[in-house]
Amino acid sequence: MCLGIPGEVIEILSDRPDLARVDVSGVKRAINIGLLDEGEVKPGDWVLIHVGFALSKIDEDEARAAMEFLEGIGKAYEDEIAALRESQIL
Amino acid sequence: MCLGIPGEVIEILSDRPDLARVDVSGVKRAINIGLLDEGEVKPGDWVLIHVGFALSKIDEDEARAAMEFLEGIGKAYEDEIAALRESQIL
Amino acid sequence: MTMSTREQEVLDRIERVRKRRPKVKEERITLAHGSGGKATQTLIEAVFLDAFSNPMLDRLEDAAELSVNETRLALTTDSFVVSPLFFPGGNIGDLAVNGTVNDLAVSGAKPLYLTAGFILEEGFPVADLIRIVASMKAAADAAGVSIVTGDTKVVQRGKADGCYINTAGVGVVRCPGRLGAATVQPGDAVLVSGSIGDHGVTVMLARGELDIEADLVSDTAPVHDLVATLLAATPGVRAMRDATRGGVATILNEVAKAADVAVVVDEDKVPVGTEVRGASELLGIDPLYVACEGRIVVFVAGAEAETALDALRSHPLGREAALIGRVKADPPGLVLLNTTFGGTRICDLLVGDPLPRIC
Amino acid sequence: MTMSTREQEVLDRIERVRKRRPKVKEERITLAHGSGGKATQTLIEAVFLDAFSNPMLDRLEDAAELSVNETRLALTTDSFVVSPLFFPGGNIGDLAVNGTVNDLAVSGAKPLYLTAGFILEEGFPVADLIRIVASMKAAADAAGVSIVTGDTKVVQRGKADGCYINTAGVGVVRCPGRLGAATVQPGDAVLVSGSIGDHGVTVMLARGELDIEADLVSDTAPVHDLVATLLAATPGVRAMRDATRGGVATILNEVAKAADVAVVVDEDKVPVGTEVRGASELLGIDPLYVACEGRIVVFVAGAEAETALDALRSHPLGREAALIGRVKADPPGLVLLNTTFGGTRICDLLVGDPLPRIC
Amino acid sequence: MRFVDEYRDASQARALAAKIAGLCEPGREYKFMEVCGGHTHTIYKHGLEDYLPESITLVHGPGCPVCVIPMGRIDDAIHIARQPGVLMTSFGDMMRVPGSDGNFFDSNAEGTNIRMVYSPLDSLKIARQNPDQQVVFMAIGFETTAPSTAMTVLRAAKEGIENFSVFCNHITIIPAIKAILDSPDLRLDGFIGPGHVSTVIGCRPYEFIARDYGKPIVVAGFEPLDILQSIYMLMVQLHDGRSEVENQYSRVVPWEGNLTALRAIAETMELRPYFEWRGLGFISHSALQVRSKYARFDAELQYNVPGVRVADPKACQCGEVLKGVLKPWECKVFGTACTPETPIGTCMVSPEGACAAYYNFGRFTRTRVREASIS
Amino acid sequence: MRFVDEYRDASQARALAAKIAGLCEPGREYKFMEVCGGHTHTIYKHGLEDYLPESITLVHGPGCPVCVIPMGRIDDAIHIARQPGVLMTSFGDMMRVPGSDGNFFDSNAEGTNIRMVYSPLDSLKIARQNPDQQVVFMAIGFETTAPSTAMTVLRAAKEGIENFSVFCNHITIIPAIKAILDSPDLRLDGFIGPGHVSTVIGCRPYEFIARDYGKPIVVAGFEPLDILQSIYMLMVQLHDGRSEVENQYSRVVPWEGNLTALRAIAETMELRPYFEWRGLGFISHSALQVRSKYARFDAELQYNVPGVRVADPKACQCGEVLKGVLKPWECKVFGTACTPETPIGTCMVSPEGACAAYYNFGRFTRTRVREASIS
Ligand code: SF4
Ligand code: SF4
Ligand SMILES: [Mg+2]
Ligand SMILES: [Mg+2]
Ligand SMILES: [Mg+2]
Ligand SMILES: [Mg+2]
Ligand SMILES: [Mg+2]
Ligand SMILES: [Mg+2]
Ligand SMILES: [Mg+2]
Ligand SMILES: [Mg+2]
Ligand SMILES: [Mg+2]
Ligand SMILES: [Mg+2]
Repeated sequence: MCLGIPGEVIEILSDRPDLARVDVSGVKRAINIGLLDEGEVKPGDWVLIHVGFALSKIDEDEARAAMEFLEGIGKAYEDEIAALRESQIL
Repeated sequence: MCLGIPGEVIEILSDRPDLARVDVSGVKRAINIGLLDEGEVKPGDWVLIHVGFALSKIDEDEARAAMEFLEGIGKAYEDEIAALRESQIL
Repeated sequence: MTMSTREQEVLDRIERVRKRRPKVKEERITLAHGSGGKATQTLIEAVFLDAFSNPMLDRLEDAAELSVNETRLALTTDSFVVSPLFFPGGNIGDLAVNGTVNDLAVSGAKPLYLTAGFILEEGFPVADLIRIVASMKAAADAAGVSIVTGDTKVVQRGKADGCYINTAGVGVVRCPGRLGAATVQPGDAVLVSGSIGDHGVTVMLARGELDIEADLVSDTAPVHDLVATLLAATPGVRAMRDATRGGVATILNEVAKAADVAVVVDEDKVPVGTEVRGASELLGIDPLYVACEGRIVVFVAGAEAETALDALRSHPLGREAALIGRVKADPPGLVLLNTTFGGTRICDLLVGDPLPRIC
Repeated sequence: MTMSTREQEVLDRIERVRKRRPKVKEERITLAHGSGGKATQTLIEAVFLDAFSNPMLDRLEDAAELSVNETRLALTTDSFVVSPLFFPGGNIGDLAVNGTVNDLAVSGAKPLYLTAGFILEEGFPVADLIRIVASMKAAADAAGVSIVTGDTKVVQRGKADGCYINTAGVGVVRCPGRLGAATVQPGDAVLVSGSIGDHGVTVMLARGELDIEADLVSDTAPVHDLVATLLAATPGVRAMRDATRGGVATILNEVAKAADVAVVVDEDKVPVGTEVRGASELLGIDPLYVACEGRIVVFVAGAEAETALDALRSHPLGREAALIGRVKADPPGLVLLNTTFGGTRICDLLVGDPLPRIC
Repeated sequence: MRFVDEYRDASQARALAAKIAGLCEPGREYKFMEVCGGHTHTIYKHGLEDYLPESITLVHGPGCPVCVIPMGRIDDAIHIARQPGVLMTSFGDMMRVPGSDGNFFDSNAEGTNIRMVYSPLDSLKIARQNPDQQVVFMAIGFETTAPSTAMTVLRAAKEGIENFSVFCNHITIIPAIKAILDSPDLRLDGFIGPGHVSTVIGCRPYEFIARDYGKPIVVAGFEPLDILQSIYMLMVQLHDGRSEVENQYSRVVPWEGNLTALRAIAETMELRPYFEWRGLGFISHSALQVRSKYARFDAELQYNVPGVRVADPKACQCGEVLKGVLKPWECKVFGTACTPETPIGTCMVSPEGACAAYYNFGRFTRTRVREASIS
Repeated sequence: MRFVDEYRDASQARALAAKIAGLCEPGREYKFMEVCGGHTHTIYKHGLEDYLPESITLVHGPGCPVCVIPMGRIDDAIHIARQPGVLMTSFGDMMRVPGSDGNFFDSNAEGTNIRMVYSPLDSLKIARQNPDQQVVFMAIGFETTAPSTAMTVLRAAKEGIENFSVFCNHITIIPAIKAILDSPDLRLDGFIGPGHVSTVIGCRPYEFIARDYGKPIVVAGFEPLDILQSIYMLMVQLHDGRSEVENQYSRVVPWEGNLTALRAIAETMELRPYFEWRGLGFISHSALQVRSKYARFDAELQYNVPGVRVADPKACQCGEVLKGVLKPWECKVFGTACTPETPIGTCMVSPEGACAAYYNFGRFTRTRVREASIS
């Protein structure tokens, strides 16, 4: 029910500024961006889509920061495992 | 279009005296008898049916008289032919 | 007489036109295209034969005859869209089984295996489906066939009429290559296996729209055993058809055309039940064009007419069998009717069936 | 742990219940009964199998295997009710031919002869019918089959949706008695011949109601040649199915149940096109349950997995073939999915298809 | 079937045929017009011409109410049927009659809802069952059928049915016969009078034919012996030098007609000043319209029908056939461009149309008939 | 897919799992509730529990808006759909939810016209295309979905669309969480906060949970790594002895929420004094209704809905499951009488319902999981 899908804004419809065409994995649809602030999104931005509406703009800085944290612990873990394996082989 | 079929009246519907059940060669249907005079037909009478209405009551005396004429000439003709055949055989 | 010659010229020109490949002139499908009459045949020839043409299909028999390895098989299909689904004497289920069994049987095949494809309308009562399926099973058992594969689709409300059934059937051919409308010859006799039109009129009345009551039941029945009895007794059988959509008259026309012969029928020899006659008169239709679902038309060498008749009459489904006509050479491609009254007239294909959706 | 034991008891009880003969609990047919999922299987088992039961039907393979004289034949049928009738990459006509060709092919038969039954709605454009018929002819030629017999019915406006087509098909079985879901064993490999879900999503989007645009075409294709290539190279093939209504997940469940084995699939090995993935996410559906019309699922002896994969990939229709899973003994009758994320879950039959009338 | 089978007896037919032949004067040609399409149908359906000597020709008259409906009225009907919420009812015979852009079946294929009914009363039943639809009955027919429409309107009024109306195309037989008699290119020796029309109008209205035009007329039944006997009666009149109105069909037709039926017509309908007949053109006082008293049942008033006059197709020679000037097969398009499946003219549509009857039943010559009897 | 695939990485999952395991105190059991059904769905769909130590249990909360709709509201919806001329629209999830006499599919099989839509705006399109129908949108959902309904009502008002209305069943998340927290039979260590609701309401409304009840809450995204990371963040808070509101889903959820969306809700809807939640009973100020200013779009006013309270089936233990007191499989009818094809309770219907998610995806034990990986 609360299904939300990230999509990339391709264009704001010139005749209907409350509508934007978004791309979800190669699939395109017009969605309503009336719940976002005027001018908040532009082509290239990503939004979260829910029942045909953009609910929020995705904050790429926040995403990057969070991903770095995850990648960091992932890397650390893999290194540790690798080290463990090596130590066992020896 | 002017298709008319003879049918035998089986009963006058008690709740709808303008309707009668008729029998056409074993097939039964209610038809409207409102175009005939009240009391003109009773069970056992024959009527001419056109698009669900009885258009007239069939006059059995007239029918009998006409048929006798036809049978008469038919019989006379057959006799004549038979006589002709016999005369040829001899 | 000059007049007569001119008329004959006109009529000959018409026959030439009639033999041309037909064209569908309508832009849209109408009910007439499903009636079994001229419009159906035009659609089949101009659209389906035109595209799919192959020797098996082109014969336009009730079942196609094919070879797989050394075995000669018969294959047929029919969809059933009868309305109402239940009627005195049967329902769409036994109709769907008997119809396909009969198409195999009249092609000279022993019916063996059936497929069943259901298209159900959303909202269709499951209890009705169970009744229909039970009838199919009973009909399959009676005909000695197995329903070996199937399919079910459901469409939204308003996209069907309760239940449509397609059956296809496979049989093994008894007398390969021998039977077929094209083998019919002048001198052959024409038989029907019983009284005609019961099914079509029954279904029509079962709709209830006409408020006509009659003590009628559908003649739906599997004719495989009747056909087997006939074939065993009568080597001279040339062709058989079950007289379904379009009735006996349509079959006779199909054969007259396929064999390029005249078929001449005596009106007063054609068995028609009293009620069927009555309903037909009331509705202004001709029983010769009304569907049966358990009657066959048989073409047999003239010398074996009585043998064939006896064979048919020896079987419960053929008790009322009758010799109704003869095949002549002229006029080729036409069906003529000697009327009870002593006149003669043409008995052509109808443009559209007066009774839609009787099968 | 006690908790775990109690949970296991509950789950075992559920599996026992699941194995009971199902009952149709609804009073009326709903769209779910035509979805290919649980409701369809319940209807098939509780209504059709219950009535028609025979050894050929009971196997519930894509085609029934039968004997006529000494010849082993395959027989199958499907009705097609796809909406819209025309969609990117095909139309109901080639779908109807390919679908039946494929059911024969995956049963290990060489497709030979088809029947065609049309139910047309009054008002259907003749030009559309001609286009559909031309596609059928082209598809039949491509598959090397002949359409040898047919039937046409016309129903009133509002009693169909333009055009429904039933096809039944006959083929000759190449390897009698050998193939079948029941022969699948632990250790077998599971392959698909290409990316999944293209057909279902294409048709869904072609309806236009969702206003979703995508560069997608249906995968409809005849797989007889792909199957022939595979069988020639790989003696260890145990069973094949074309992944139509209900998609790959439904096939896997059918086989798991028929063979009483577990099928374990790696989610990240299942080929799914970018757009199919996108549309599925948007619509909240799972591509594993979306229909294809030219993809097969293959079960093959584990030792021959690579041989089979190579054979599939050598064919134009199998370029994207993938080994997606393995058969295990436990838990019997279930399909498990190892998720990309590294977890494991059940992949059960759906109750109803989220995409109605895609075939 | 009683009152049917007795009149199909071949031996009586042979006797009548012999008597008719005996009355033919050598070298004289006789032409009788059967006014009614029902007779035309019977003649071809039973092969009645086989009994007639070659010197007697039957000319098929304008008495098929389907055949004389002009194209414009079909277009008007389809126009009404296309209005939102309209469900039209019609007798089956009308379904195939071509308008300028297809017939009722074609129109249904495009989306209208025109249903066949057996009786006008069925339209009322449909109206009751479909309160959200406007049911319009496409009324056609001569005085035979008009009373049924009249009774239906009266019943609708009595029951207060609001969603029912009639598109009235009823016509009257006498003006048509008069138009035929006045047409210069025709020579007739007598008329086979329309039996079922006469159950309503009786036999008196034909008296002007005998009196003013000196032609005998015999009102005839619809079984083949009825018609054969009528021809015999006409021949006797000619032989006797008489020209009278006689009633062969006295078992069904009362001399005075059916007064109740005539009253029902008069109550609900009135004569139109003129009406177009296909092939015959405009004939004054030849058709009926709904009286203003029953205006709310008059579809012509409820719906703004275009009422455009549509010229008959160029190739169409129906007018000549309807007047009996041409035999059906003499029309240039008969049986080739114009067939029952693709009719150009209306005479090819109704089973009572001369062209359809001839095409369906009579399309081969008498010489061949003789050869085509089974052993 | 960007913002999706990155969050399904198995090696990062293993790393997080190791960290989570490292934070577990021996002998201590942890119970976290994921409030939102979307999370429940993700957990089972991706097999996320396989990564958790046995001492951590996820409790499935009331955050599936489909699951908490009481039977009576389904009956009311069907009542509306049965009115002549009504075309109802609904999200696909609703179609199978059982009322006391069947679900929407069953109702359609009996003759109603309830169609699935992807967006509330599609209902407006349908209304424009079907001017002769009354289109009623069956609105359900938390604050995530309410703004879309609100925008649709505003658009209908702006365009003056007259044949459109909303049967409003929107609910609010905070009162439900409060009801859970106040329920005596439950012990929770923290909450996985609903990510998409929070895009609208922001993170502040959860502060009372941390402040008044001393429970940590982490607002989480919907990919499996999001949830795993949230569990890690909860474990860190517990380890640190903190109870705070944290936002794991900061790429999507702004701390303040979406003011435009909240304004749209406030313009068109107002709180109901109370509303029944399936299994939870009546909760005050927990649902929205259409404001009287937009009364003409309020189907509840347009149609006289019966509004009868229907008791849940006796066997149904959805309430306990929704409160997290019972695991789905602990319900007596789970998987036998109650299955996705024959659901007794609503939790078995929506793919986000705890019972359906567990039945569809999780219905086998972890011991077996370990054995079921392919070579
Ligand atoms: S053949 Fe056709 S066009 Fe010619 S008169 Fe007859 S109906 Fe009219
Ligand atoms: S198993 Fe069914 S009845 Fe029991 S809690 Fe789950 S949904 Fe409710
Ligand atoms: Mg057939
Ligand atoms: Mg058949
Ligand atoms: Mg047949
Ligand atoms: Mg199938
Ligand atoms: Mg229906
Ligand atoms: Mg199949
Ligand atoms: Mg198939
Ligand atoms: Mg298949
Ligand atoms: Mg057929
Ligand atoms: Mg339609």
